Amino acid sequence: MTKTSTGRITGTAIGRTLLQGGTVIALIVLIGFFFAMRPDIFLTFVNVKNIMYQVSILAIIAGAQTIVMVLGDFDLSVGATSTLAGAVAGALMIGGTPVPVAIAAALVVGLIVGLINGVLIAYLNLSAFVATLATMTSVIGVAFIVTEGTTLFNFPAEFNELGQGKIFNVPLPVYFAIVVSVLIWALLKFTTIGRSWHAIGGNVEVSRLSGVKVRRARLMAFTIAGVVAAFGGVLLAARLGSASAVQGSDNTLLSVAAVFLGMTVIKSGMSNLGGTMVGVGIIGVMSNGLNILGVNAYVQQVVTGVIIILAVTLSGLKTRER
Amino acid sequence: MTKTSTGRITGTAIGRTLLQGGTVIALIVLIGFFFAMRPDIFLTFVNVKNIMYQVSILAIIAGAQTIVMVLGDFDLSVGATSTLAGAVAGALMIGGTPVPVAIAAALVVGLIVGLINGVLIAYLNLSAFVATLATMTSVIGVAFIVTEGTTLFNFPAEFNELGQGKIFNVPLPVYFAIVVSVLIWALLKFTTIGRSWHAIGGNVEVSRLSGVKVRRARLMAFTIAGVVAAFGGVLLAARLGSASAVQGSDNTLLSVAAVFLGMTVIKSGMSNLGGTMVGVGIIGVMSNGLNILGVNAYVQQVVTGVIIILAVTLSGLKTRER
Amino acid sequence: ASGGGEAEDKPFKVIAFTSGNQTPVGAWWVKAVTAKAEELGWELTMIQGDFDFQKMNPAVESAIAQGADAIFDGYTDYASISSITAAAADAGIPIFAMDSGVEPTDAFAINVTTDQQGIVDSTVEALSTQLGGLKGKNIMVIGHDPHAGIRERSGLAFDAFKAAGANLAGGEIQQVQSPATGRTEALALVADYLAANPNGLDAVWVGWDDAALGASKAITEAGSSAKVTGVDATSEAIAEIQAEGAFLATIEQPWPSILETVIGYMLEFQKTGSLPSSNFETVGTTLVDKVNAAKITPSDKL
Amino acid sequence: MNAVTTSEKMEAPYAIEAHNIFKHFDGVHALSGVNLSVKTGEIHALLGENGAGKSTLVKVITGIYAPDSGEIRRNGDPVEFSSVRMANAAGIVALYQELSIIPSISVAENILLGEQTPSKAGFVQWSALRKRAQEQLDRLNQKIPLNKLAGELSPVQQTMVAFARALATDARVLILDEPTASLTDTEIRDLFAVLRKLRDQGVAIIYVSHRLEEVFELCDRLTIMRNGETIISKNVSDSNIDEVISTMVGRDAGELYPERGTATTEIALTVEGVNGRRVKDISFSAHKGEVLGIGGLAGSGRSELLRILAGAQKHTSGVVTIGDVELPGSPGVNRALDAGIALVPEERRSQGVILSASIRDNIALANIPAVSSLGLVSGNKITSLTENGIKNLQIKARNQRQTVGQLSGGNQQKVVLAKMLARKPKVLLMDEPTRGIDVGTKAEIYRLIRELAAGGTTIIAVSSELPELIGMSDRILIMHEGHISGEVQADIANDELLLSYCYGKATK
Ligand SMILES: Nc1ncnc2c1ncn2[C@@H]1O[C@H](COP(=O)(O)OP(=O)(O)OP(=O)(O)O)[C@@H](O)[C@H]1O
Ligand SMILES: Nc1ncnc2c1ncn2[C@@H]1O[C@H](COP(=O)(O)OP(=O)(O)OP(=O)(O)O)[C@@H](O)[C@H]1O
Ligand SMILES: O[C@@H]1[C@H](O)[C@H](O)CO[C@H]1O
Ligand SMILES: [Mg+2]
Ligand SMILES: [Mg+2]
Repeated sequence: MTKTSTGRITGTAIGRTLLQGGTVIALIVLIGFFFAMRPDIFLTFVNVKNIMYQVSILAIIAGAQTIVMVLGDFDLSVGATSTLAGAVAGALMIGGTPVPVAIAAALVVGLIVGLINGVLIAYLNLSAFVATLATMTSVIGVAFIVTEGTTLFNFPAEFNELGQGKIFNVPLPVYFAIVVSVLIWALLKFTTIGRSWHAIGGNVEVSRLSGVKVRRARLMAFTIAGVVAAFGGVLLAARLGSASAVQGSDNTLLSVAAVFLGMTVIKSGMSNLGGTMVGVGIIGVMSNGLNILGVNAYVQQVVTGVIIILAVTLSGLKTRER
Repeated sequence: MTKTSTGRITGTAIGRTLLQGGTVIALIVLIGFFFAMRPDIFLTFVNVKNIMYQVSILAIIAGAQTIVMVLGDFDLSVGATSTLAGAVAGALMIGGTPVPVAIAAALVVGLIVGLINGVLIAYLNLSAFVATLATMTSVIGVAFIVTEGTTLFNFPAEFNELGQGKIFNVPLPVYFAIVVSVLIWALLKFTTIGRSWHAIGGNVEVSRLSGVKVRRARLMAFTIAGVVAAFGGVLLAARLGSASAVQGSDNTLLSVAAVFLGMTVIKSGMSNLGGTMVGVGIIGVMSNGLNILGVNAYVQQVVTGVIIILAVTLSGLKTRER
Repeated sequence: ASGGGEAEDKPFKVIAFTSGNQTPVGAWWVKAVTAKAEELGWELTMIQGDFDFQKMNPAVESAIAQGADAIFDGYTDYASISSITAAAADAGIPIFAMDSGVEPTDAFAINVTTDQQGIVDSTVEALSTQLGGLKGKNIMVIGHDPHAGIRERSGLAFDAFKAAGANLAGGEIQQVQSPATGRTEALALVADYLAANPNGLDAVWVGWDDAALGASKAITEAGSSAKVTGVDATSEAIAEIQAEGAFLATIEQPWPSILETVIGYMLEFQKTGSLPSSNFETVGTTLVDKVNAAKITPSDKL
Repeated sequence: MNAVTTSEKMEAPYAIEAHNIFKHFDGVHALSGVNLSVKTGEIHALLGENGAGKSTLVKVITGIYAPDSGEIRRNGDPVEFSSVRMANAAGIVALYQELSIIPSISVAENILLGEQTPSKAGFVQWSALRKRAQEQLDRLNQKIPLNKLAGELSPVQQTMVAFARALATDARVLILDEPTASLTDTEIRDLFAVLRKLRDQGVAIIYVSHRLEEVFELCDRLTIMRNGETIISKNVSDSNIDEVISTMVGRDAGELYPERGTATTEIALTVEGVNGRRVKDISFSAHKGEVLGIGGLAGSGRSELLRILAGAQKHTSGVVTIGDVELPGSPGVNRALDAGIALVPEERRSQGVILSASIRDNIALANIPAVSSLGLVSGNKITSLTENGIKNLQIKARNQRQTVGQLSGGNQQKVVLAKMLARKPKVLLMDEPTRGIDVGTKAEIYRLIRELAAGGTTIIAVSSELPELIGMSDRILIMHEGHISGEVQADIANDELLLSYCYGKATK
């Protein structure tokens, strides 16, 4: 805690708040930039809806990641879990299982993967990185087996509706993302388990000595993350109307990036849902905006990395001076 | 000097050592298992050479990862850096640049990426995870641009020789891997910079307040990691006789897994070169052994995850009792 | 490794490898080759690479070092395996290949692949018919450069549209970064393009069906009337074509018959030791549209 | 290091001076015009209540914090250090209150970190390193294996290693911020011998401590701070403990230890034949309203015993009974808390508080049942619980949401107490409850302990300070190598007797 004195930045409360919210600013700057470039398009209802639709599933998976990152862990298996969940739901429906049962089964799969992660990390003391890297590998293998390496499709219409249906012309996944985010936010903020997660992320030993059931809490975090990721995977399958063993694999790293971007939003520097959503927003706006400007795919990738660095650096300015 | 002191380890010295060396045991068990299954093949000269050939480049990249993980950081860009380095060398050679110059340029590319990582992390205080995730993204974008998305090939024979040539019937990359490992091991063990990395990894604040040049040391670590990763990438290009923007991308996660596996080998639980090589060995033996047994590719993936978990759990037993 | 023409008592040793075993076609190939080898009494070493050349190449080369009569490459571009082709050349073992790159190379005794120009001709033709000519039409081409076949045909398609006087959306071939996320990437590409250019798209030509399915979804969702073509004839694409939505047509590549052809060359080599006269052969493909869709065997159901 | 002659000493400028230093943090004025002048060859005590600003001043001197205004002078010349390394280069080295060792590297390397590492052409000179490290340990009379990982040492040994590191720098100005807080008499004696030798060699030493007896034994001059200001600077020989205390507190401190006599005959806790990793065959019982002190040398197993009782560590055999609840071998802290046993641990920064969290969150953490229902936490309940804690313990903080890491050491300790007291435990275990706490606060804590006892709570408190042990307890147990080696009623206890038990010389 010998971080720093803010002593030398006096009298500039506004400036400070701005720096603190560097990531938020980065998002605003990005939006402003793309709006300036294409005022006719960028902030239109259609395009905003577009962006939200595109990031809705990432938002859900990043929500799952936020939970475990509050504890100071990682879950590298969220993407794989979501993939497997989609595949399981798909395979069951194709086999004739009713939609609700198939979805429930997919969520149970997420629960099981999460439980395995939790047991490995909380009770067998494996580092979260290795444990979830290993489950990721196995889970993708299982997804290949479930899909037999092909892309499953031809799901019942009511299933696809979950991913493609609209209310007030806004796609359902956007609503789902909002609901899941609010739930996770409330879980983190208002519940005892959420408090314990924060405490564990702050200092495991202190938490343990204060009577927090550290192992159980960690187990819960990974389990919930598994279920949430599975839900994201089910939505992805419904959104695409198909399920394969590879789809959604980019969500793992993107979710970690979103959480990291979001961690810079609050003073304590902890993983937080609001920040994560800002991070998801940055990722979504960036990709949509660059597409709209017609930037070459490879250049887009270069720019994406640079923007992430700029966003985080901007918000890091506050802690830099020592 | 994180060797063990014997002092209090009495009585069950053997049992404890065994547990401590759990990862080593996991490797031995794996070797034993595959040998038992295919005694005619598994431990033949040809196959052992094969395994070593297969993991030689991973070993080099995992060496780079070991360095930054000694400091408690990650480098998610090692794979991308190696890819870009290979691509740069390849593009230059195809453009007529002499082989040594092309290789030097590739190493400089690694140096630059490493420097950027180092500056972002050491001087701009970005978390290593975000910074290297971002550079990874940009660097792959650059690799796509350099290769124009294609696979470059038709390199000069003397270049390919570096990756495919043999001395005493053992491929050159195996020698390179051994030399690089020994160098990194010595760097970590005998030099002042190596020792300051260990100090920083143990406790940054204490190190800083005790006069360790934390920023400079961290910058050096990422820079060296960049160069080493680039060397791995050059070898990969020479080994395959080709370079593309996608090749070698799994080396990043595999290298982290190898280091993690290896961290369980020593008492202090820190990243260490010897342990990393055991980790690399586990990964190599596993993949080769499963191939030899003709295990279905999907099932292989499932089994791989399970074996990683078993290996780490085995070595984690010692720390579990609390 | 002295090639074919030897006594019948020693089994014919074949090393088969593919990097594409995680795709449905690749998985089919592994099974088909294994079954064929069984039937022909070959001694087969099958190596699957999961798109990881770092893992696959050494495995293949070490098999080569242990000796073989012939090598069979499925779906692996020769650019990625020059260490294998070099090793095979040194050992004097011929490589028989199918769909392993799109131009002739001395690295292979033979490479039988599909006629990329033919694929482009028939898809472009189908779009032209549907749209009533291509002149002034707005068309997006989506490709994926790391895949040699897709790169080749998307380049040809781009040229064909340009020649026909179409406007090419974005001015260049749009790239999908990773085949794993091809469908979602294409979906976002087209959706974003349509947001920026409502009614600005008449067609999307995509180099393979998985991504084409993402493009057709984006079109449907945006309420656009644009049409999409793909390549591969996956079951899903065929179903979409039959549903008569945005997905207009795809291409069936005759993998089973190509496999037969290559095996035929290998048997010839086994018997007589002679190699095919040309090292490159292309095979015609079939356009799959709503007319013949029902009769096509999907590539993932081979 | 040459000895400095007396005449030189007279004329020489001050080794280190702080002039009119101001420093504030987010509205807290930690330093408001502090002056400190330390000569070469003197040990200068820096005294003051918790939160007076001592540690902040130390950090300003060594370049960790930039002062808002004011000047630091070294040998009379103004200096501005922007990093610790610059201060080190000027011969100024500090041992900070909250820092110790690097657990994952060897003892020898811990002692010679950074620029101190002997090296040639970038390579560590191992034999020189070991030799120099051994020399430092020898100076401190410590027999610690050089190759051992520092993390495997006992807390005391770790502190000694940290000292050895400071000594190895050959500093001309050595600043020690509460060095003895976790030490017992033996180590303190060895340390003092070294410090006196350094002083005689002309080193200027700034010594921050709350142990006033030590100050009067060791130091030449003293400076007292209060609320970020310097109150007085004078020769130790011209002062006395009472004056120091009243100057620090700004009023008369009154009696340090309150009256005893709250113990009842009702048994609250029994421990029978408990064995742990290092504690052996422990049996005793404690009464309702009793203050039971536990003494012993470093590493004698006191902390482990408390941790076992608190459910934080498992015991391999034996029975712990609280009231009529028998706790199993590894109950877990939560279960022990529910049964009514709470622990205030010895290392507050790593075990007591989450430094990055607010006071509220820290207090809520140990009181989840009280501040929640049906799994939901109530902000209002946390507010009132925290308000009580801040009021009862007089925690000096801006508000409930202040980050605990920003509080002074003593106030952090109060947060730990507040959090556990809110559980209303039947048995309160306190491990070194006044470590790093100023006299005024110490008196408050003793009073509090007695109040709790009067209210029927049983207190079991570990302390390494014998006067404290005698002063606060009703009864004292002494541990030696994991056993209970002696038991005395506090009113008839004295230092000699307790020490002989500590060394295992007498038996029960
Ligand atoms: N980094 C910081 N941020 C905010 N406030 C701080 C910080 N460090 C110290 N303070 C405040 O400055 C004041 C002085 O604290 P300091 O640590 O110097 O006291 P101290 O005299 O060393 O006390 P103790 O004897 O308890 O160690 C306290 O009110 C403390 O809360
Ligand atoms: N020689 C040692 N080797 C390893 N660990 C030790 C040693 N001595 C003490 N420890 C550890 O330090 C901690 C404190 O020691 P313990 O509680 O047994 O003694 P104590 O009487 O409280 O002494 P202290 O004053 O050092 O806290 C314990 O967790 C113990 O495991
Ligand atoms: O288009 C085809 C298919 O994608 C197949 O899976 C591999 O080869 C390509 O040419
Ligand atoms: Mg202090
Ligand atoms: Mg203790």
